[in-house]
Amino acid sequence: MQEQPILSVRDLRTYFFLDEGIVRAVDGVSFEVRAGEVVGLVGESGCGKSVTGKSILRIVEPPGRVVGGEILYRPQKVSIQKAQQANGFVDLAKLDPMGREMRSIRGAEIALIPQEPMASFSPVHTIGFQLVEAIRLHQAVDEEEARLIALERLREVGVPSPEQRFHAYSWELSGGLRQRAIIAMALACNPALLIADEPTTAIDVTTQAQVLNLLRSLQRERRMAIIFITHDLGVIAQVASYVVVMYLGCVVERGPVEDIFHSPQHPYTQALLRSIPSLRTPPRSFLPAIEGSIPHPFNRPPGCPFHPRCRSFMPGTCDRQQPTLQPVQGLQWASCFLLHPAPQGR
Amino acid sequence: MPAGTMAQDEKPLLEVRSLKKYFPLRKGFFRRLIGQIRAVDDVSFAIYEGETLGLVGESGCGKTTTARCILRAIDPTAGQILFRTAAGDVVDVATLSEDELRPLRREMQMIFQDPYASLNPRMNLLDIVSEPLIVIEGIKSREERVQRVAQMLEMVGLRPEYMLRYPHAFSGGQRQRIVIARALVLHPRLVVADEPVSALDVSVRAQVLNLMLRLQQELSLTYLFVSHDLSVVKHICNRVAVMYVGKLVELAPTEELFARPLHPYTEALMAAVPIPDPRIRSAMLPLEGEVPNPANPPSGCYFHPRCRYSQPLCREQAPPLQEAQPGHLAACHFAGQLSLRGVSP
Amino acid sequence: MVAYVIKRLLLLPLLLFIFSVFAFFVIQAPPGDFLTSYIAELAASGTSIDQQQIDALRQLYGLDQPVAIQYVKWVTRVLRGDLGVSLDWQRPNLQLIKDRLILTVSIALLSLLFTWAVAIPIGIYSATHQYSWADYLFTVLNYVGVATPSFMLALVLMWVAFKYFGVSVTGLFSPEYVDAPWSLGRVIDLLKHIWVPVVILGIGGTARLARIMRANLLDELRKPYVEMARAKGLPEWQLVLRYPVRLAINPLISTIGWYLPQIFSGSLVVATVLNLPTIGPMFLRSLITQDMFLAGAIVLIYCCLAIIGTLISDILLAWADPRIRMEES
Amino acid sequence: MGEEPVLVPPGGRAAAEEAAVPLPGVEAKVAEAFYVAPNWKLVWWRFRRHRLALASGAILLLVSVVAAIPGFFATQDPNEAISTELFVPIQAVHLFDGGRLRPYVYGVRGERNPKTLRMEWRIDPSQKIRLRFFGRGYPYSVLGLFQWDRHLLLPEEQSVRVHLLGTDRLGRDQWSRLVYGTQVSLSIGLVAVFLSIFLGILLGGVSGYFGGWVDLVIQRAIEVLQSLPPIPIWMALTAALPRTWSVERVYFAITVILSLIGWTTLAREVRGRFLSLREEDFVVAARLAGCKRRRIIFRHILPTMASHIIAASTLAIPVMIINETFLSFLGLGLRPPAISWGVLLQEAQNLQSIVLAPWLLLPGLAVIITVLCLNVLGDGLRDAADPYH
Repeated sequence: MQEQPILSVRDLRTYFFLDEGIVRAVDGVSFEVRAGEVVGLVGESGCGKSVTGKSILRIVEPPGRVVGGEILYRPQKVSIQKAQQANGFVDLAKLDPMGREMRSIRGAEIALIPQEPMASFSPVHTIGFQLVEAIRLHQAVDEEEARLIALERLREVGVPSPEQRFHAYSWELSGGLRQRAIIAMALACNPALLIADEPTTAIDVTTQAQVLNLLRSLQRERRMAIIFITHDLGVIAQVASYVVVMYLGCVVERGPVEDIFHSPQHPYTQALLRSIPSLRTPPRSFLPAIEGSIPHPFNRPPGCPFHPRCRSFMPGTCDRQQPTLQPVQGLQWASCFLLHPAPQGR
Repeated sequence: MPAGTMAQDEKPLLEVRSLKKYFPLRKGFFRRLIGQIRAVDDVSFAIYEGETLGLVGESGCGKTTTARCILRAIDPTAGQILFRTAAGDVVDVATLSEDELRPLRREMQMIFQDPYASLNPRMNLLDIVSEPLIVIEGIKSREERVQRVAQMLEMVGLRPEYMLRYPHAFSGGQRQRIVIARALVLHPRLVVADEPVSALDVSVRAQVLNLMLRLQQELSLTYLFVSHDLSVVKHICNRVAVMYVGKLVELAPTEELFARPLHPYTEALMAAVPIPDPRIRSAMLPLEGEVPNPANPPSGCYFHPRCRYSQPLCREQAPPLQEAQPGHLAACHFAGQLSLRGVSP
Repeated sequence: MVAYVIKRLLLLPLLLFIFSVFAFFVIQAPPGDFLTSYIAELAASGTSIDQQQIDALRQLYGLDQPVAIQYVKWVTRVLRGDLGVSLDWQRPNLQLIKDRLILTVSIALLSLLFTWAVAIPIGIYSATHQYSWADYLFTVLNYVGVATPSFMLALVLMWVAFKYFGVSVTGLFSPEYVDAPWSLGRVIDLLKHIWVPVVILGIGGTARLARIMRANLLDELRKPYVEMARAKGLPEWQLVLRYPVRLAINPLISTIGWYLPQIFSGSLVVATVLNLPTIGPMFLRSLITQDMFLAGAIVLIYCCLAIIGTLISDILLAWADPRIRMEES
Repeated sequence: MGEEPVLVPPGGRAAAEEAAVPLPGVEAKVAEAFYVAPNWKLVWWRFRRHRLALASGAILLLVSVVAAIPGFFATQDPNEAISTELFVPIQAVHLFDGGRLRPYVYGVRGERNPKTLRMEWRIDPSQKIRLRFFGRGYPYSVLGLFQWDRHLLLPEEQSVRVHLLGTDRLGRDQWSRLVYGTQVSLSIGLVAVFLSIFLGILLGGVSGYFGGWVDLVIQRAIEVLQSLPPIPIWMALTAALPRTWSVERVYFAITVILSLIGWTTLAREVRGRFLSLREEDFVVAARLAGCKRRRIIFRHILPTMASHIIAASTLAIPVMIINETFLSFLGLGLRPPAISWGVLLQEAQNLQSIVLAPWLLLPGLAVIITVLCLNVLGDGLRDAADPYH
């Protein structure tokens, strides 16, 4: 038996209630995160990977709402009232998103590295101000102590001459430094779980390599758990130990990184891996592309969300019933009728 | 001519010589000139008929500016852009007036990055794709336009029945097909593709790359393919040019470049690309520092502050782009003397 | 910061030149020169004027010389602090204006204060409670506020106050203080009266500003830094006040630049209705009686006040927003 | 050229099969209508959802009809002054009598106050004056095209006069004056905005398209103009108009003066859009397709801006109307015998007249309603103007 997870997401559903209809951005997502593990959430646009991350932090904004499922988190530092606890877990999905309990978890226990470091700092407040604020929110330290902690964090993430940057505004820093500063802010209170939401999408490859290296070493040193959200399969392969593949709000497959990349089970994962050009594919050849395009979230196909583009589509089954996520081999799970026969009846 | 084979002794379709584009930096109430951004700084290369030349580099390296200068979407500051027309004349695109350029528009076209911004939301497919036909070929009759557009749409994999739809009816990948249809409707010889797949989803990207490859074969097109994504560039190009802070640092046939890079920047760039295989986790240290500001570049070789092989000479002298090996150009004082790692196929 | 202010100040002479030309144009605008119409007016009212006096005036203003020279003469006199003499009031213009200027400026500044004090809380509430009934109510009130000309408001208020409360809300002073010299009692009396024009003037601007504030704040609330602050665990109200509100106010600061001229404009009409001893009614009278040197002087004053407003808003903005400080220095 | 084999690539055909941007729960036919809908239709569909703006539009339509044929709505000649009927109060219209549509008003009875020697009017409920629709009354011209004498509401007996909104100090019928004032006030707003649009598009477009020092000069000019207090400037300019000018000339002069300062906002808007559109890829694409400058402006840039310009103009009209009202109210704008809302409000300039005849404030209500509706409509249009975001 493996060690207990610190986070266990079960059948999470987050819907957006728009005038035009309901968008089921996250529709039944389940996975677990263990201490010191990097879980990669990977998928194309509209698959709900970012919304999953925001749902865990409970910062989904209206008209979006977590409508179902459980987000069981095992607090590492914060003491939460017993009433809300069941065998050491708190169900974040049941907490008031603006309430005190949720706020005491955010930043202190679970922290966020956002996608756009430039826009994620207030442009009229110094980096130092925003760092000190993050520190003092969850730690009983005075201004001066907080400043020292902040400088320490900046140093840890490799910001040169932190005393100087402390008084700088975010737009005075270069892209790479800004990214480091935002990581310093996420690490301000030594969180147990880090949610990195496409942290390297907006930056160049060489800077991306620096940031990935930094994250990897920080994670090793602190034995932090990371949920790494990205659309880039290359990045996932480089950082994750466990991978969750999403498509249209559902988990189609999940498993240890080696299994996902070397013996993918779900037709979507297989097709996706084949269709990406890499430095190792033969040049100027036709790629085995996935046909069609991602359906608009308003028009989710019935049954398996991938069936209109699937090469192994079985008429009468895949378009009628929705497959569920079931174990395939070892720690690998997939959601496909090819692997698990459809339940009879109906 | 099958793509991939090209003879260097052939006359190039396009030759860029010492291209420069400086953007003025202005400020204040009277918009005083306070400096210049050297977006493209003395770039020279040639493209041969039927090949795909990749232009690769990080953001702000001037690759997009170079591409846009070639089509005169922006006016270059200096340099020559010699284009060999279908009639066989060589013209300098850089010096032509707007009116003189118009006949050349038939021969060189562009594919844009953002399929949302590059289609006019007020026009339907018929109007969008037939606009070049009206303007350049002077086709007035609607039937002829409909026929030509239908043919074109079919060629890029869209149903001709969709001709009366507006761009808002299409997804990103389909919009990119429309953009390609518009660029190819005049049967140009040179197509400048500016990051044509970077705004697309992974699963759609392959479709568009396949389409571009197929159209190149069918219409014997020549591509200048601009991208920041080395994997894509490696996949689609015959030759690749690497840019860094407005300058070309290396230019070589694709496989040669990836197997045996001669410039330390190329090596670092390749090493930074994450490989989608968890068994090959790159162990090497990433490149330190960041891309310098093109308004205020370092002395000598622009790459020397980040280069692990840097010597005192590099700080003082800017290395010229020279042929280090046959067909392989590099702008490094020590090209060929360093043992750099490429990507093994 | 200092360099920035100095730079702004260096632009002032240019603007002043443009405005002085405009003010001079106002003086010159009525057909014929003003002396002729003045004489005609005097003749109509039965008073006659000495020919020598006329010639002296003609000489002083250079009326028989080209326009450019007349302008130069006028400007040099203005620069020496001589704004000419009002033919209508028979007193120096400067003296006439000076008395009323303080009241005009204080009404404008108080209106500005009122506007900000009311509009910003409303804007914040509306944006953070978007689509609530209070938001709808404020939206409707804002539309009505923008649509109501200030003088209408003044008229209705005057009527209601008189009809139902039997009080007169006109004027700025009780009768016993109207011509009294300044004293503590007079100031207190002023404060008792001044709120009426201040509120009337402020309503329209409040409505407009509240709408701008709401829209700005809604924009800011969608920005990633708000999400980041939330992810830090910051309490919601503290978060809203510390970050998005702070940023949403910055564009409002630049509205002072056009809002102050608007207030001066509005105060002109409201003051006429409420019969306030400010510059407005005097300006109107000077235009109607074609007392053009007074009118020109007042136009110049209005322009200067407007420039000072813009200057203050620019400086405030640079003080509040480090990005602008950076860009300009 | 022109006869290349048309290959169906792997994935090519299928890619075209599915609809790209499906709509929630609608039939294919409806979806197709959406796909082929040009921009103005999308704008209209979106605008239609904004009920308040729709209602405002309806009210404004009504006001425009009144403005177009005021004679039809008037009950008598607006300039006819009856010295025996000064300050007659409102005679409100009752539409139904005994459950049937039979409009009537109560008559008024005048008594001279022995102290002030003023006539004081009282509504007399014993006296019902029947009204009738589409009766024949005094002749008027319809848009200067032809003469007509039908009116919306007239007393059944020709000799009786009714004053739906009372009379002023000269005994003129305020309702009739109000409808004629509607024509003038609304048209001044419209004409001034048209002039502003013209100036704004011209200078804003020039500024945006050419950039460089042209842009610099125009931008600085706009900044200077915008930093001026508008009303004193207008007042100074209008005061300079010769008193001897005819009503029409004053009217035109005032529209010109209003638009001279009003164009700046529009010019900024146009310039901003122009600048951003000029850099848009689809405009670059048009240039690379060989379009000449004129074609780029008129076929690619202007149509894209049209909805924004319309929205901005709608929002500019109320400003013009209010400013005209200001000027006329102060006696510097239109002068009698011209009738505008501002001229009408001049009658209510002091406390005495308001206390005596509060209905003289009613033209102000017309201003408020019209301006309110225009603002709501303009905001609705602005929100709908960009259906793609």
